[in-house]
Amino acid sequence: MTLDVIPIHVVPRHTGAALPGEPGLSGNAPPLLRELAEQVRHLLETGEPSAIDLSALPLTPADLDWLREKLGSGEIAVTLQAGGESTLDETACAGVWWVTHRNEQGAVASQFIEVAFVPELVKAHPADVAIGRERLEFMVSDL
Amino acid sequence: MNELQFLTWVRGPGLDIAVGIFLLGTVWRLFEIYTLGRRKDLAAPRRAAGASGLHTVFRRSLPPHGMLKRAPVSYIGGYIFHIGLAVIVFLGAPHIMLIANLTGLSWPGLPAQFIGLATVMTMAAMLAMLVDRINKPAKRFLSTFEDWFVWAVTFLPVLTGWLAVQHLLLPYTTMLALHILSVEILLIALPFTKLFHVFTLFGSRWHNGSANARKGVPV
Amino acid sequence: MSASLEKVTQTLKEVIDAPIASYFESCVHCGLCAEACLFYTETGDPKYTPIHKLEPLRRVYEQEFTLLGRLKKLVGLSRPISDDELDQWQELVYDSCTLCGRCSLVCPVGNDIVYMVRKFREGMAVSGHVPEGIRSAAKRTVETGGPMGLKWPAVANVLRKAGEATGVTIPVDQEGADYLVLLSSMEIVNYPEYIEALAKIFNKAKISFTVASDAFEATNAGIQIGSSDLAKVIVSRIVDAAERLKVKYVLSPECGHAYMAIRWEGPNLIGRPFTFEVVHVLELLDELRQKGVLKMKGKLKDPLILHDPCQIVRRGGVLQAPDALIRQVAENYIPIADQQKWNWCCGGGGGASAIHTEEAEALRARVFQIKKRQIEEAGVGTMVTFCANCRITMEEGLDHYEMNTKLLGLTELLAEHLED
Amino acid sequence: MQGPLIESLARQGVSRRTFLKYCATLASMMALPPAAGLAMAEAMAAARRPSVIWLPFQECTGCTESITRSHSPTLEGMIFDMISLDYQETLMAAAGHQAEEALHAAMKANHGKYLLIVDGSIPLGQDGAYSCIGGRSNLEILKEAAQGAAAIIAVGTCAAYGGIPKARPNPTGAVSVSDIVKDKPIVNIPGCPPVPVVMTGVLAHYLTFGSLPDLDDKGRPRAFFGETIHDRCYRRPFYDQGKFAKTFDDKGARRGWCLFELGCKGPVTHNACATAKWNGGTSWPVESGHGCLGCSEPDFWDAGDFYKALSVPAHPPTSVVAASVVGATAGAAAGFANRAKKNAARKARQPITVADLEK
Repeated sequence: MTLDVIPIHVVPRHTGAALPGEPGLSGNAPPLLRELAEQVRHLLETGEPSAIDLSALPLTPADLDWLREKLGSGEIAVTLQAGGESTLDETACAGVWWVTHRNEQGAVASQFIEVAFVPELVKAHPADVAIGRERLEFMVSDL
Repeated sequence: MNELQFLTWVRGPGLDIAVGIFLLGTVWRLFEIYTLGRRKDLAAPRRAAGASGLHTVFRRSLPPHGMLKRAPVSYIGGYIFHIGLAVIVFLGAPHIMLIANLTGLSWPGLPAQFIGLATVMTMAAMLAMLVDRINKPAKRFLSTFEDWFVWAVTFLPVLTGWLAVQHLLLPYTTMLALHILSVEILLIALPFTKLFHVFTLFGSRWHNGSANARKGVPV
Repeated sequence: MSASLEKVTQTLKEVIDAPIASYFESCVHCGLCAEACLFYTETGDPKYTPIHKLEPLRRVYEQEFTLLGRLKKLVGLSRPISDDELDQWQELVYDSCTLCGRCSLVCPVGNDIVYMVRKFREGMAVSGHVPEGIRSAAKRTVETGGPMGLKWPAVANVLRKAGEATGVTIPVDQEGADYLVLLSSMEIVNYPEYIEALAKIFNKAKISFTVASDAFEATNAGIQIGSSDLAKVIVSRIVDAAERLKVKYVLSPECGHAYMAIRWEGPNLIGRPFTFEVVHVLELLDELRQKGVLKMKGKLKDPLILHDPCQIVRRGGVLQAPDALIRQVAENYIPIADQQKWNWCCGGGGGASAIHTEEAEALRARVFQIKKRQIEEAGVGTMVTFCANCRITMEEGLDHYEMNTKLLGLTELLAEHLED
Repeated sequence: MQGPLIESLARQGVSRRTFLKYCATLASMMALPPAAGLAMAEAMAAARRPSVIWLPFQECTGCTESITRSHSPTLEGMIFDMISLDYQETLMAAAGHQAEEALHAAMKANHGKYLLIVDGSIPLGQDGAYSCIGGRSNLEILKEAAQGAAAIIAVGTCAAYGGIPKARPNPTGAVSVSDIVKDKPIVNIPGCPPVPVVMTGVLAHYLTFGSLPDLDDKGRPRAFFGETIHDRCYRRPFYDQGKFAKTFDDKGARRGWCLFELGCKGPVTHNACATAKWNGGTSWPVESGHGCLGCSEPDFWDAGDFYKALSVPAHPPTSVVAASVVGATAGAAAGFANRAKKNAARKARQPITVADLEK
């Protein structure tokens, strides 16, 4: 028996009208823009990256939409397939990245706004690069 | 005893004891008071008392002629805190649940924010009444230990309920248990203190109203 | 417990009833009754808070009739009453309470406080915790027939003179008359004009009336002192005379507490309903006015205000008549803010005016300030009232403050303007 | 399987980025700053595996199921690779004397350094005879194992607070680990069963920082148990608006309104269900339409009806009728006595005369 046999009617949550009483803007989003401006300044001065953990803050879905829209979208959109899909999208403000981690089931596991020249996760780790080199050398020796 | 056990106790045996003492005390005291009887008035009435007792029950809920100006804090504070208590007790969702559970009667409640506002106003009014009791010579003069005690016993359920909902001072479970406990103390104190006026005020207004109506004076 | 305290408790046990129990249980110590009491508003002394005047009565109730009170007494949380305490309370129950009943009108839980003061006085009276002035007035009333020691020959003389002045003979002990007219000693001595006015009006209205030689006195010091037994002795004279003369009505004079005593307390004192009706003189006059019998000519131009005596209006229920009658004869009648059942007492009711200690007189003068304010705020030079006791008390007050306000009796004023 | 964790993960096809991502999420759940995710990943990737001994007592194996048998291979399961699980009855291949030997060998070799994980309560009744392993009572085994432990993790409500075995009338005399062991740091991870990520979070914290996480007054990691279910519940707005499901199949239930009136214990239950969710983030009890039972709280089994709202009595007041009858009887008796007293006073009274007015 497969799951399809069970008559479950799935209603996608965000296609219909908003649920009555779904919280709107909480007013917690605008201060984050100020915080981001400060973090970007810090990045330029010291080169140190930083991040804001969105799942740890009291933000409603409407707050997140508002933030996302304000920040806009930039030129780079990275998709990472590692234990579920992750997206690391540059926003219209260069150096500010919108990072969403999903698990294997596609649910959002965590969400960050990272302030970095390149997000840490995108960079290849030297140990992995070393393994890559080994593979390349192996390929070369095989030529 | 941890806080969940505490909560379970106040929702169970504690409530049993409190409701028991409350009912026992109330029924007993009502008997004790009203079986004293009264002598029939033999004077020919100017007009039949009719429903005058009932009229007085309602009329006394409004400030009599000129009195609002003389004691604004007593009247305005009194209104706010009595109405506030009624709103909180009868229109707060968890309280309606309790009433429905005990009596089977149920009605729609008000949003939590509104109840929160009513709670804050009630507490402010009660504090103003307390200050008034300390400041006003006649009130201070009349005050005995019972008056301060009864004030506290009435204030605590409101305060603890509010603190519990707002997640202040103590964990919710403990605060909720304290809230229920404070209500139980209130229930136990009610038949044996001036809080008993919640019942006898109807008898008092009725007696006064009907006796004076026979003389033709609406009081 | 001393023998006299035993008597107090005994008496109070008898008078405490369900309303009193309900009242004490309802009291929340809000202090609003103080705001309605002229002894508090004019002195600011919290001991004059009406409900506080009943503290010994409350304790007797609590200790005798509630289980909790008995327990409290047992463990010493509730003191038994003492002679010293009653001595102390005598001032609160007599000097500073005129039984005006304003407190009973404002109590938010509905307590009839004045009802309780009246009952408490029963206990004070049996143990002799009463002011000398009221005590001697009561004694004189019981022993000689009136509070001022007035005897019939003197009264007959006044009646004869009134008859000569008006040309109307005043019938005495006439069986079958419609009205038995009662008088108060104060009127006989100080305001004989009242008697003349009455004779003129009865004559004009063609109503038969009589005065009883053994029951001319309307006042009842037994009520003021708070003794139902004495009050019964006094009121029985009137009842006996009225029944012997087979009158339909007994006419109470202007005097406030006299009306209260015969109209509302009387049947309860003798333990049965009356066979006749008790009518206040103003009720009769208003009825005559409505029938068109009472025709007036000319009006008093002076701006004036009305003082509503407590026992006739607030405690007696004669609410509408005074206002309607004064408008017949006064062109510039100014209704005051606290009128009718909201009036402020003269300060001498409930027997207080009979107390002649220095403190009591000083206190009466002090609380008269409220009447003084009313007169000054209205800006008038004349005040009309319809109670001999109020009138005497206020005259004392006016003298004390050296005011030249004129005080008039309503019935006389009406008689003066009666169309011939 | 010795060597740094990252290598063994790599062997199982878990990439470094997958691990980094997981650590970022874990740090977020533990309310650590975002930068801690990276630090945690680096520390754990290089960590040497500590020895862990897992003792099952009076339990149902639900906790083990929860942590090790999620429906697809997840990192929660894999993270167990970063520890050296030297004894776990359910999982180990060895049995009987072999297993006991392994246990003693591990205890001896890592004395004072191993982590002791306990699930299940410890029965004290009948000298502990209700639950024995190899002829020894749970109490004896726990005491022995606790001696050499660096710290103890009590997994599940049974180990943490006694749980269902301790529910009234508690026939076996069950107690929690902390009732017995007083001299070792104990982390309670209650829940019936506990949320898997809490377990890995605590292990990760231990490996990364070399210490136990911050605990609340009930020995629970604050990061996961700091707030109530109600505080973090997505249905909370409905509670605030006063919109409640009245039955499990009414309009309110279908619209996803608050389950408070159906007995949800969310307001008094501290756990991470609302944020961590279950089954790989699929759902959690309230989301699937059932109120919280409060399983991560001490004595939740005896805390009143699961389906009764918190604000109503745990059971109907039993004293109503009796109290009213006793009150009426006592009142009537007092009434009679008072009337008798009044009558006696009336009969005994002498009418007063003027002479009596004198004192």
